[in-house]
Amino acid sequence: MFARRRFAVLKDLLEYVGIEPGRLHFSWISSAEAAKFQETVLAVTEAVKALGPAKHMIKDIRKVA
Amino acid sequence: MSTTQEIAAQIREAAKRLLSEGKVDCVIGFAQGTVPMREYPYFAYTPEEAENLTWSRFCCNNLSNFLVRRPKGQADKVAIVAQGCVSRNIVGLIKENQITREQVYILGVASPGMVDRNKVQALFPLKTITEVTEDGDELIVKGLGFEERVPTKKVLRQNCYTCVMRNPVIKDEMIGEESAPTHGGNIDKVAAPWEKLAPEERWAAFQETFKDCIRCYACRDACPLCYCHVCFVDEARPQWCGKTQDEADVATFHILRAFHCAGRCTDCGACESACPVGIKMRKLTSMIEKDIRELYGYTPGMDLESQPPLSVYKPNDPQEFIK
Amino acid sequence: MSEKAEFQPRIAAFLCNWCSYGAADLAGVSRLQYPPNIHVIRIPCTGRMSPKFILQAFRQGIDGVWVSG
Amino acid sequence: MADKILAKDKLGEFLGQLKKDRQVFGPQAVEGKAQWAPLQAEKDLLWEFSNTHLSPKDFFFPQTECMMRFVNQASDEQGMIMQAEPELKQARALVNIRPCDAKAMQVLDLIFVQDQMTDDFYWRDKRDKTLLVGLACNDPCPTCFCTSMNCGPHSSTGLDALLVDLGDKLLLRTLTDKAQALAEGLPEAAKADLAQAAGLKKAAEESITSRVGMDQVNAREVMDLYEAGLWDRVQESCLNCGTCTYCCPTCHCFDIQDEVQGTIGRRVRNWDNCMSWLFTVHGTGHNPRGTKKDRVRQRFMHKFKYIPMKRGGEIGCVGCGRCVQLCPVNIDVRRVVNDMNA
Repeated sequence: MFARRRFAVLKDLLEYVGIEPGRLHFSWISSAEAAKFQETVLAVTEAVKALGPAKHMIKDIRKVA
Repeated sequence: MSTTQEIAAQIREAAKRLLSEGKVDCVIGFAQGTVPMREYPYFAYTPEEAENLTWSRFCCNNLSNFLVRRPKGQADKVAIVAQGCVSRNIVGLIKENQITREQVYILGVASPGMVDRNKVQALFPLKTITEVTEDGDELIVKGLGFEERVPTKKVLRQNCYTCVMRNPVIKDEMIGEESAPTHGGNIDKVAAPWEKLAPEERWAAFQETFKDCIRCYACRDACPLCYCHVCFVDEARPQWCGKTQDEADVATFHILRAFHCAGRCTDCGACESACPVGIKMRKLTSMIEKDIRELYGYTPGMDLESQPPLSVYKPNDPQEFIK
Repeated sequence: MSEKAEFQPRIAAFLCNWCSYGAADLAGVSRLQYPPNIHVIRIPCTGRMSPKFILQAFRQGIDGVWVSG
Repeated sequence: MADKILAKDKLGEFLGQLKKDRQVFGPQAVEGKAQWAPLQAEKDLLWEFSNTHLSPKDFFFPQTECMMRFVNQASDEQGMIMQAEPELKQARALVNIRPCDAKAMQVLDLIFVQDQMTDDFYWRDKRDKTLLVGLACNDPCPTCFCTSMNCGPHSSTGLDALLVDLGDKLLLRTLTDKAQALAEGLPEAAKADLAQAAGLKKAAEESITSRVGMDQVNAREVMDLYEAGLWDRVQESCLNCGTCTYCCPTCHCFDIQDEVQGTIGRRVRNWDNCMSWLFTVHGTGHNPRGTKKDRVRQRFMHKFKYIPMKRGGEIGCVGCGRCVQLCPVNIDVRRVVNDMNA
């Protein structure tokens, strides 16, 4: 419940700086909801797949500094 | 409305009185700096030292910062000169149990709105400014080979235009009279400037804003919210934020610093005033505070009673983003 | 097959020990199939979740982050 | 050593000659500030400016510098063998560097390249391949105090050549063999030109009114200065940020880290500063410079006491005044040194 407020702000902040909305997902799934778990994995994977590989925030040490 | 010079004289009188009566051990205020437009935090321990105190539109540091950073221990009683934002930060520090109300004596001042030295310098590109003085509603800017008058209203710090509380919210004594609470600007209209951009343009705008960052952490160290003994950038095991100039490292620092101020930032502008390369980090913090206002209806530091927004919850908090 | 369709994202899934992690376990014993793109990280509670974890995941090149309580 | 005259309309040729086998950088107006940038056109080069906003030390000592790379896998043939980063490929020239910044590079030479055992390859490589063409200051700022710091507005230490703006033309003074070729074909300076340059030098030196005394700092014992009461006042307003050290041309502390991602890794060095709590903290958690006061004191003691003692009177400060201008709480180095000198 406290975390919910933190996540709300963080998600808005990351979207604000340009991380695509579909890269970050939150869900509530109880330990009895195996079906919801399966659905959510599918949904998350599809959303991220549609966006393609991550472009921002990547620390790449191969780059010449 | 008193001029800042008159306020300065009254601050000196009050400081001398408090120190000679032994009511406080130290008065934290400003003294005149050695370069134009840079008054510096000054600690007066004796009535004689109190003579050095001043007040002007160039007092850009947030003095409440020094309440938690004082090395002498926090037991002794100090008086502090506080305008609206500083008093709001004192409220925040009390709520976060960093200081107690009893150990600070607040000399409240109505904020005249502080001058952004970068804006003044930008009016005279590449020129050397040698002296800036206040004259009513104008600044007299002298430099090598020029002297000009600039209306103060044009060169205030961006956060001062949209100030929501110029008067101290808590005080033990008021210096001068209270002013109108706001400067007239509406923070919600200018906060979060990148929200207007398309999502794919935002990262470039973010990078452009922070491209000059030299990782000196002046923004963090000038901020009264950043009192952690070990900041996350200094944590080594595990290391959350690399020390390089890689854009991911710079971005990590600024995103997390802004996030740590969520629901606490009073928009005092000390971070932007401290930055040696003129980065506008309020583009991040203003978005978070706007978000907090919209989601939880909270403005930090306005009173001693309300609970910090990220330390409480309501069962019906917004959660559309959660599947 | 186009290149886009072949892209297999890597997703960090931060799952609460008591809720979603249990659901994942139940999904397993129930023989429910789901894509193998998620890398599960068990956390003791969603309250343990820190923004640092999310940023760290992105810094290490992850394509998506999923936090589930 | 030669004194030549460079007509201002010949400047293009002069820069063209520099550009032939070098990448040329110069101070330019970027976002209203004088900043170092690659020089594209002659007109971009600044002549009327006090000094660049930040120091040019990062040309030789970048804020982040990869030193070597490795494969973090013992089974790999190249596993755990450090591969040095390549040297600087192209020679460079910095035009219109101020004499104080050039002096700073000479001071840093003493620290980075001392003897066989202390020979910083990364620094030396970049220094050897860079030509410094200075521009004498005719209008110093109020925050300059170079004349008190073994330097001056027309100082030539550390430079390969010095330009003096004589109004309608430039005086080119070559100082090292590297710069000899630049002077070829240029007319000799007349006596009147040299006299004018000397006059400008005198006027510039006299216009620097900030004076800092070092005689008592040199005379006092280390422990006497170390335990002096002044540090209690100096540290009060300090924020312990790194602004002063990062804008400083002579601050040179760094931190070396290994960054590893999966099977690859690199060793990088980054600027670090004595104001940071992390700078001296030990693995045990003990911190020999545990308080703000310790850290503030270190910066001034290092520059004005330890370096002069160890390096035969050289000072770890050149009086450029950047920290005076940029310190968020106006800790004025001139005032601190004068207090130390009391």
